[in-house]
Amino acid sequence: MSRNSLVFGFGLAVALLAGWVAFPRALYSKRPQPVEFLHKTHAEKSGITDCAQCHAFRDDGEFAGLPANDTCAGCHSDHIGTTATEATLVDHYIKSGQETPWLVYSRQPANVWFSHAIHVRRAGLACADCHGSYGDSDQVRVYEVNRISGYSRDIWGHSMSRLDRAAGDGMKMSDCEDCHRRRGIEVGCLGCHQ
Amino acid sequence: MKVTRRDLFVWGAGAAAGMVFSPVPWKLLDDVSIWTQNWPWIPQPPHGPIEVKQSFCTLCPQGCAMKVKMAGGCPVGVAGVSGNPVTRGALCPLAFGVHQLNWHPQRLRAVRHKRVSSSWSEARAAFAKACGEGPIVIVDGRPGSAASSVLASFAEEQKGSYRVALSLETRALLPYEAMVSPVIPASALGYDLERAQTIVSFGAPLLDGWGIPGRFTRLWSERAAGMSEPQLRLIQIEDSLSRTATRAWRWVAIRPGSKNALAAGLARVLVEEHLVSARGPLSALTVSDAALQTNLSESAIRDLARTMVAKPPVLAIAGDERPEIAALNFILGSVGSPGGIVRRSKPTEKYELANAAIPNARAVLIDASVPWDYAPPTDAEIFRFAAWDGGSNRADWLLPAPGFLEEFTDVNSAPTSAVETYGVAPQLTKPMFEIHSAAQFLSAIDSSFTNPETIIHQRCADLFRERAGTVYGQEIMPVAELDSAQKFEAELSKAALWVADAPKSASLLCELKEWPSTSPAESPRNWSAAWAAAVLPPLATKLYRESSLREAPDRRTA
Amino acid sequence: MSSAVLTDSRWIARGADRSSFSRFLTWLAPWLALLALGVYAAFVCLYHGLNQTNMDNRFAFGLWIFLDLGIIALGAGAFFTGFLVYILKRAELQPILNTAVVMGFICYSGAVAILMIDVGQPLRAWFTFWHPNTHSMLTEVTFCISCYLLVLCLEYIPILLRNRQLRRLPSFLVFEHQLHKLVPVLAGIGTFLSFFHQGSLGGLYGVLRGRPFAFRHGFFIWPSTFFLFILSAIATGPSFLMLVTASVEKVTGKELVPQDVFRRLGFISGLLLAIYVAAKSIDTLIWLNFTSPAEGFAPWTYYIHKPFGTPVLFAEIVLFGLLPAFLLLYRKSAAHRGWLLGAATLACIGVLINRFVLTVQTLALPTLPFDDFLTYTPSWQEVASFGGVIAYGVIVYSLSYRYLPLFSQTKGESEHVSRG
Amino acid sequence: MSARYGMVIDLDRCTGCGACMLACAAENNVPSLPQASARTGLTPMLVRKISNGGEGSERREAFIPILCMHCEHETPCVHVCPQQAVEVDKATGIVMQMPQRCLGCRYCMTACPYHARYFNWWDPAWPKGMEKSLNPGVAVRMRGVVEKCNLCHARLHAAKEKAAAAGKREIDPADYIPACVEACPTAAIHFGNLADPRDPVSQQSHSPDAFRLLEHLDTQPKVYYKSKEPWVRALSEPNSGPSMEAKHV
Amino acid sequence: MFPGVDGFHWTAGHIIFLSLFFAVLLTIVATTISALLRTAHDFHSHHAIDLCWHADFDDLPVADRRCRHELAGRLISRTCDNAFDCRHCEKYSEFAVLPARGVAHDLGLNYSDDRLYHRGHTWVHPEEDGTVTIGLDEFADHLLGSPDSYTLPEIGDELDLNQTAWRIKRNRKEISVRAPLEGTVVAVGGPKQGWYVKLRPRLDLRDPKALRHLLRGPEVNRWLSHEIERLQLQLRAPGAAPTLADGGMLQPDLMGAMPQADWDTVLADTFLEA
Repeated sequence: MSRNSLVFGFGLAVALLAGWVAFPRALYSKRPQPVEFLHKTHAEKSGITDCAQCHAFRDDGEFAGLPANDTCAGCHSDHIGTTATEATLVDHYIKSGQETPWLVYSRQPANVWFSHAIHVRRAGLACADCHGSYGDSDQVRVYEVNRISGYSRDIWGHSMSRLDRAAGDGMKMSDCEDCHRRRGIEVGCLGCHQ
Repeated sequence: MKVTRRDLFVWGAGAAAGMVFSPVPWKLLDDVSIWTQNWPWIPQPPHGPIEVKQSFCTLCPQGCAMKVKMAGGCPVGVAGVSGNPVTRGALCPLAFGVHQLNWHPQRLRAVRHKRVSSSWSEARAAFAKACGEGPIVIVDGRPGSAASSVLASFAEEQKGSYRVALSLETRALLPYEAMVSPVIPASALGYDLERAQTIVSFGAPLLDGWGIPGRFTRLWSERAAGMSEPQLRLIQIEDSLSRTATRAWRWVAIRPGSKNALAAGLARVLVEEHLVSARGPLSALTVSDAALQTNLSESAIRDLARTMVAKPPVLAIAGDERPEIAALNFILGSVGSPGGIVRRSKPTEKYELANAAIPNARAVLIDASVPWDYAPPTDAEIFRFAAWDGGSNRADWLLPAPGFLEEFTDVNSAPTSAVETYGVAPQLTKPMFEIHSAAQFLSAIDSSFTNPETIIHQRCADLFRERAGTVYGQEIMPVAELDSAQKFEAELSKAALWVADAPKSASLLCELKEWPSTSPAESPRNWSAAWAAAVLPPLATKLYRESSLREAPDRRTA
Repeated sequence: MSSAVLTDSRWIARGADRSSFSRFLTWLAPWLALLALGVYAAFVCLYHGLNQTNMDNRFAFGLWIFLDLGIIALGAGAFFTGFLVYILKRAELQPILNTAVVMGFICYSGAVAILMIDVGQPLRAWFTFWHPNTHSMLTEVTFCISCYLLVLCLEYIPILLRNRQLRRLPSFLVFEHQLHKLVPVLAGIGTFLSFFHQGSLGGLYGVLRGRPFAFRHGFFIWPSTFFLFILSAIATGPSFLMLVTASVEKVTGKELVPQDVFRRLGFISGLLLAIYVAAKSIDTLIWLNFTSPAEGFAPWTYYIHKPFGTPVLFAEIVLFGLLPAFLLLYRKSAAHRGWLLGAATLACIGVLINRFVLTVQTLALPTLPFDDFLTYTPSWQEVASFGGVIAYGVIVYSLSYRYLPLFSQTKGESEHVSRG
Repeated sequence: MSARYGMVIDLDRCTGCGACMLACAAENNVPSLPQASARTGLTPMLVRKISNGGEGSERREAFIPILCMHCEHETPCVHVCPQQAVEVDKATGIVMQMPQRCLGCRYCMTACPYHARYFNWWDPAWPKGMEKSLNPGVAVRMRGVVEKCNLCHARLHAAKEKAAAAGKREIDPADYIPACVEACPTAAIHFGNLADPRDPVSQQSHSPDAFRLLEHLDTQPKVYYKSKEPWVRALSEPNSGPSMEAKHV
Repeated sequence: MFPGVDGFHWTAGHIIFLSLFFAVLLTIVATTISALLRTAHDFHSHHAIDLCWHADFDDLPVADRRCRHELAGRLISRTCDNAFDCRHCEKYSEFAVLPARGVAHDLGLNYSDDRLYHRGHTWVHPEEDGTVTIGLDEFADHLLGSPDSYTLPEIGDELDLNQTAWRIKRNRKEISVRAPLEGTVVAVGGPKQGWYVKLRPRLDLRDPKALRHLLRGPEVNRWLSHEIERLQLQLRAPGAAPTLADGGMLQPDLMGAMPQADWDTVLADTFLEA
């Protein structure tokens, strides 16, 4: 009987280990950003403190998301420094007129409709409420993509169980719903899906 | 220690129990279902900022104004321009799918010589050689445009001929050319629909995109639809219950092929019963003859004649070239009077028609504005410009022309319009392949020709100089109030429409010597056949197939 | 020696007289071929999507739904026999209990397999559990059928573990023993679940306000078809069980259950069928005279479309309802095996007609005034995948019959004494 | 205040041109699959021809656009969906179909008496490159799910965003007009808020010429039709279609 | 499904529906887990072995379940209803006082009176040191001839009554020989010494009941003649009259001599396999 318990326990342990440790590594593949962009350096050197200075709204209220290369070209029209990533940015993207193919951590699928205008302008949410604080990050975060669904890992969040996730970690539908429920906002499916 | 089968069993049970408490099954379940929501083979719409721009549809001679939604540099949606005084926000159904046409599988991507890939330089060389060897014929579908003047002057230069393939609506106006003096070409005539109170249509598909889609439908829906005593009486004379007949105030069902007889009968009643003041030659046909031929009773014809004139002005419209109907209009006094056939623009030259025989030509160049199903009556070498390959028609050289919104061009008055208009269709999308319009092709052969852009610029300057008419853009501005020619041209480049002032006098001198004896056989044609594009938008093909609303046009079902 | 290798006698229960292995394989071969075809058809449907079927936007439900409803109705014998034996303590039905469980297992697992092909997004089917719409009859059906399939698996396990080789593993045998003792609990749960999902399958159509041909008023949230489906299922379930057993007897040439079990089943089936026919007739009359006119329809216009005219109504209620009920109850015909089985066949056809009428005819009839009456012909993929399910059923049953103690008390195997 | 968006379609003005169908398909990224037929196609907006059943010159025909009726009461499709892929939006009254939630059981299609629901029998596909011409506001549906008219909710989203950007709570009604309404060349389709008594559409819905299809089923569709012709108005009555009797008796 | 998940509503219908669903699911899961726990408990309390044997015994043909007292001729006919467990049989003492009327006749097999026999064709020989030797009887030897392999228990293994004591392979058929007595293996004999297993019995052999379940004396003869009779029936050619190959005597290595016979059934019946 004790041998059975041991063997059973061994099986249990192997499965738990595989599930909690090996599985997440196998499920997500890591991809490098095309250019190593550091929020902190840019904030310090340029004195930008407001996210909206680069991540701006268009005139019609649509959120423009990541700044286009035109914005980068303001300073990086030619090499500043000698780093490899600088060379990539300037030679490969800015000079060739090709937009930098940034990997967007918070990219939602096509069926989601999310209006930054409603959340930021009307409801007054801060960027960090959903995105976490990026402004002072001094290293490039690894972009992890789910091999099955193709989603960025930020959507599920970094906690595998999602039970102990920090605020701003996770952008699944249930996260939107939680926030809406807390604020007593009811939008229905139509509110967020297209 | 020996591993027994039992151990494996127990181990498996433990592993299974462990799996339940690991994220594996649950996360996989979730991810796999998310995968089904984002299958990688499902196309994704484009990203990018959305802009709404304006232009004109150049796929048929009507030149309707359209708003084009652009995303990431591609047109992603089309809508009518409500401020446009001609279309009044309406478009034909096909227009709602035109933004997909440029990717149509039958899009011409490269020059083809006898169905084999070739190059522009070879095509130019071949055409230059043909020009040197004999007379050439150039066929145009939208006469009067800037590009047309390049085509016409090239033909003149080469001692060849310039011919036009007229739209059905304009061809219906051809019989009036012989009636009015001084001679006014059919392309300078129009219908004053807005002021007509009774419209008698002899099989013209008035509610089916006839004339300018939107012009008549809007008029009808405001003044005739669903009213028991409409302000505009639409009487449809047709052998079958067509879409227009369905919706008309009165549908007069006659025997196929008896429209001329009915027109003659009606004219006789009108004159004999003194229902009209005009007197004119009548057909030899008696009312009872007409009744016999049309399968209507004699009294029905008389009733119809009385109903027609009960609410003047009356305008008879033919669906095709039909001198009898022109004669009837003459009897009714509708030629050159308000609510009738009116002169739209200054008299210009008469065009040589494309369907006349083309003898002794060395080569025929067909512009992309000519409907695909036009086949020149010749065995000369054919250079055909087209954006799409329509399949069956003979062409020695197939030359890829600009597709939807890929060309900067100008748009003249639509065929049935009662007023003169002018618009400039800006190029909104970059061409995806090496494409040239016929005018560009000819300019490349002989660079002495002014290019269409300069001609458009010139025309804008000319129009501004006259200080007449009104510009319909974001706002309505009389030309007289504009500061400069540059401002005028800038407005037009944003697809504003210039509309001439209404002619002061509509009257025309006209005369009918004798009742026309015969007229060409009826040519039942689908309205979409007037379209210049060789293929239909895929969504229109879908409409044809998936709804019972329309029968698929025979050659365009692919 | 080679003949000794090609034998499966080690797996066959001691003393059971079974045909030779090669003969058994010959019997299985065509069914395996049909199963393979069915699996291929199912694969084609899953891989390419439901465009492989001839269903369309009007005929959104086709052959599969009709047959699903049919086999689930016929599979009702499983829960009903369990109910009779364990809850009502009708011990005389014990001999067919195992075969009833296997039949139920086959019908339900087959139906669920077909449903998984029939839905457009099987990988998302679990959403029903996570985001259930409790107003939907289909939610109830999904929940009950999945639970009941679980119950049937659990009921099947003791039978499976009695296989001669499997029972040699002591843990299996003991588990079988312990599970067997708890089977009455499962039978109770099964009865509860079946009651609801058989009803909900009827409710599925009865609630369709937009389909006046199927719409019925009822009790509380349940339309009358809810109760009619339960009644018709428990009325024909025993008949189907009888037919299956008789066919197995015919194929194997053995008498597997005592004749009085047949008579008992026939009587139960007949009695319930009579009640059902009465209820169905009342329901039809109410629908014709009240429900449908109140919705603004002249009900007889539904019967003007050939071939779904009034003969179908007559066939459903009289020919395949009243007649078999009479034959099953009338002492002289019930005493005769041929009449008994004939009547059972009629009853089973009757329930299939009922399911057909409620699915296919309902969809074929126009609802909008300018609609057309539509027909539909299943594609080979639909027919083949269903054929695959039939083959699956035959194979599972054949394997169960050969290797498991399905009929424990039989004359031919009289040495064998069940432990009861 | 929550809106009740609805339509009044003037059948006397409908010429059956099909512009609404095309505009709808283009707006909603409906694929034009060559395999699809009249029975397996995807036409969230479908214009159908109706007749009075007469022959010869007695014959009258009209056209009737059929779209999701956005039933207000006991919405048939909402109640049957097993996993809440269909809901009536509280704020707008729009009956919403969620393709991402749908499992493709098609129960809602059998429940809908108007046949206004469509199944994606095929994977959506466009000729190479044509996906660039898709409307970015509308997600392409995958095969195996049901879809229908959602009253161009992408346009509602755009209107909402525009309002939010301007700091407003309520959208400007002029910003939210479904594609079919916008496309109709005869302005036969009127769109508005039925809950607002000042809205012309709400007023038209009470006109004596207005009727709804299968009104007796008491699903209270929010799509009204309007005609002066009695034979067209008779469509509101069940089993009334003369065409049906003409065809099948 | 759960509060907080999209679609959950605190309505009566929802609560009733989900409660019922979870009640059903819990019952099903509880039933399964309960069966599993009871199984584990049975193993823990050594009850499992009894259960297995009882299950096997219940599936034995009636002819194989004759009461030993019938074999001894004390009764006309009686089927054992106590799984051959004479040690706990209430009727044993009632019948054992009756005189045995069995006829001993020679079956050509070597069965000695100092050995006790189990119905699974093993013999038990109590040794003077308190251990017992167990081995395969003559009947079984004759059937099996020279087996391909033996799998004997290891020294120190615990054997349980009626459970597998050792396994034999012959012609790809595996035979489990049931242990006639419970105890600890103290020695095994290989091919040289003759196949045997020596046990230290779990019970005190001085207790007269300890070996009461084994057949002895005239019972053995009647039992064996029944066994031979059954074998005759099983080995006959289909349709032929009952006979033995050598006219009544068991031929050695029957399995080798008649490979085409239905040995699965024969072996199962011989070694009391269910």
